[in-house]
Amino acid sequence: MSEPGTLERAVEATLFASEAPMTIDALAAHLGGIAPGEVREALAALAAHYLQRGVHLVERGGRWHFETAPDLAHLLRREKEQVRRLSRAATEVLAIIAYHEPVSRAEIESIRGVQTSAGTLDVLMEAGWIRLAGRREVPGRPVIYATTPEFLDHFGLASRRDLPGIDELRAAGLLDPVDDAFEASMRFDPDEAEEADEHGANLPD
Amino acid sequence: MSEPGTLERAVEATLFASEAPMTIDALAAHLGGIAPGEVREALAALAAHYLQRGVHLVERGGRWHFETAPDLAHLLRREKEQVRRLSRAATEVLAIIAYHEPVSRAEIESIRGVQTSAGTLDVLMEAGWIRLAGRREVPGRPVIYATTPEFLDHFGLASRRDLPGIDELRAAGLLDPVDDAFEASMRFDPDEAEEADEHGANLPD
Amino acid sequence: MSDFDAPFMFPEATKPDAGALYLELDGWEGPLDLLLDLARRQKVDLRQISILALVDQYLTYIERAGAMRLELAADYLVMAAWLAYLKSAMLLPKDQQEDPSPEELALRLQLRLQRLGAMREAAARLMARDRIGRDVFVRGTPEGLRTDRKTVWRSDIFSVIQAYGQVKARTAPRIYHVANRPVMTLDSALERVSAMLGVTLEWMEIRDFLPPHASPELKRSALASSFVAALELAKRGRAELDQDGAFTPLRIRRLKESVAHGLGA
Repeated sequence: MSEPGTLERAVEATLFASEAPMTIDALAAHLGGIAPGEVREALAALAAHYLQRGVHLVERGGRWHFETAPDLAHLLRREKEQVRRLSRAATEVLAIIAYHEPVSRAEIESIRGVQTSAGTLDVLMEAGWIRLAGRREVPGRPVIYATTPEFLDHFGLASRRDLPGIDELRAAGLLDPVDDAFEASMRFDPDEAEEADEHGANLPD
Repeated sequence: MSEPGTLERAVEATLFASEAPMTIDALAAHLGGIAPGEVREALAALAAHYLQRGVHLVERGGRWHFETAPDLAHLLRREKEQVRRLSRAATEVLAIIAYHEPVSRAEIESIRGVQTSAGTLDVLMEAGWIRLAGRREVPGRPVIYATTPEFLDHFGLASRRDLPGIDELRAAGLLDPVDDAFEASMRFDPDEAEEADEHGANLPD
Repeated sequence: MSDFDAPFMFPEATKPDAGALYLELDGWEGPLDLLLDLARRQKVDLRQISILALVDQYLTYIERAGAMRLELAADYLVMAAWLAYLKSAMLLPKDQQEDPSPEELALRLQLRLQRLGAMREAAARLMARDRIGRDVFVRGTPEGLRTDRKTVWRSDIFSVIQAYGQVKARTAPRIYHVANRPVMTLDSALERVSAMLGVTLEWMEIRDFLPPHASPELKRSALASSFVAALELAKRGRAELDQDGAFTPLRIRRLKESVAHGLGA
């Protein structure tokens, strides 16, 4: 590897530390009155050197600066995915919307018999499983909710008609008194139980 | 010139873009769970590559970052970014904490022979160079102070072992308390030494 | 900090006001600082320093300052007094000396000066290092690393169906069926026992009050109700009860005088 010249190193350090992109003239002046031509040469050498590195030296409107190599831009904004299981409360709300859609929040609450925190609906929206489906034309014009195609997708349903009916639920023992069903579900899915409180919507922070 | 590897480029781009020095673990996590050993190798390759350039890759207290090469300081020194000029008291207190840490205020004062004004420690805390490091488990439980990673960073120290002359000072016993050094040089019965203390204290009154 | 340090503890040098003294002493942060500076003027290693010469220098310095009619800060005077004592002790013959010997005190002073000197030098070397923002610079405009946390929610169709079943089960209106069991109420027992007591004044066993052809279930209920009815009548003073011992037959008969009181008492 050829050693970088003194001017090349100086330009490199100056641009690295600079708070704004610099013109060739500004660089020349900063480095104590170097000829702009020499600065231009140093910049060309530097740009060539950095071409294959993780950082590039680029010119934008006559001003030079370092920036992340375009193919590595994804490193600057990393998305960290966190998989979380839907809370019990959110699952119930989702089920009610799926069975009764379109349905307002007040209707969901009357079916569940408990209040539904706003966060629960937010979680379902964030998951992409429910959507606003307009307003019910009754006094107060409440917002109504319905499921999305993503809902069918995620849960492997061709259509909402695939959801088992009440009679099938009863036959499957799913309408058994809550205590029994609850215990059965505890055995079935232990981590569900942890989230079983009403505020279990578990808003992401 | 050999082409940098993918991981080397990724580490390079990440450290260029980061607003703060990064540990190997933080780098590994950011890059999506790379083995720390591989990150370490990439860092070593990068550091070697940058050794002759205008920008260096350095390790400070286990955290890595790029900074301009020290030999270019004369080109880059800027008035507007002058680092805060510390009072002599503050520089001495900082040195005492760095070489003796963790250390209590009383211990600092016993070395300097003057009381330390509250502002002196505040200035060092505000600069982010010292921190509270708990309490000494002796009567009165005095607060003790230690330096921070930012301190190592600012003064270009890879670790406290790099403090100038610390080995010599330790070998010469100059980091030991006066009492220890006194007993060592007198090879004295400790009881008598204690008596000596008392007399010493009473004499000037 | 040992007691020994006490005489060397002075307030940090304050900013000079108009006081002429500080024109002279402003350069030093307390007497130990001045002593260290004087010691350095001996141009020898601090370990080789002559404490006696140092004491003389300090005292001369303070004297001269006094001669210039400067007001001397108390801490410098305290140190001067202590050093004067140290000097006189060092000049005394050895056998007249008490503990601690002046040599020990001098050694302590020397050790302290060495330590302060070492730290002062270390501070200077530290400050002279290449410092970020002065000699070396970090990147001027780092792009910054951002981590966007995204939650991916997970569930399955069985959980949804099961949840719906539970909501339905939990909120379904419930109808309770209470089985119609053969019982004798307290009221009817009271009526029966009262009526039968009216028939005779003799002792009767409580079993005799039970309906003769009742089912075993009704009999149990009738026994319990009749017993409570008997207690109630006894309480109202209309009947008396008698039993020989535990689990022996309970007998009951009407109290004659009770006729006057009536049932509604």
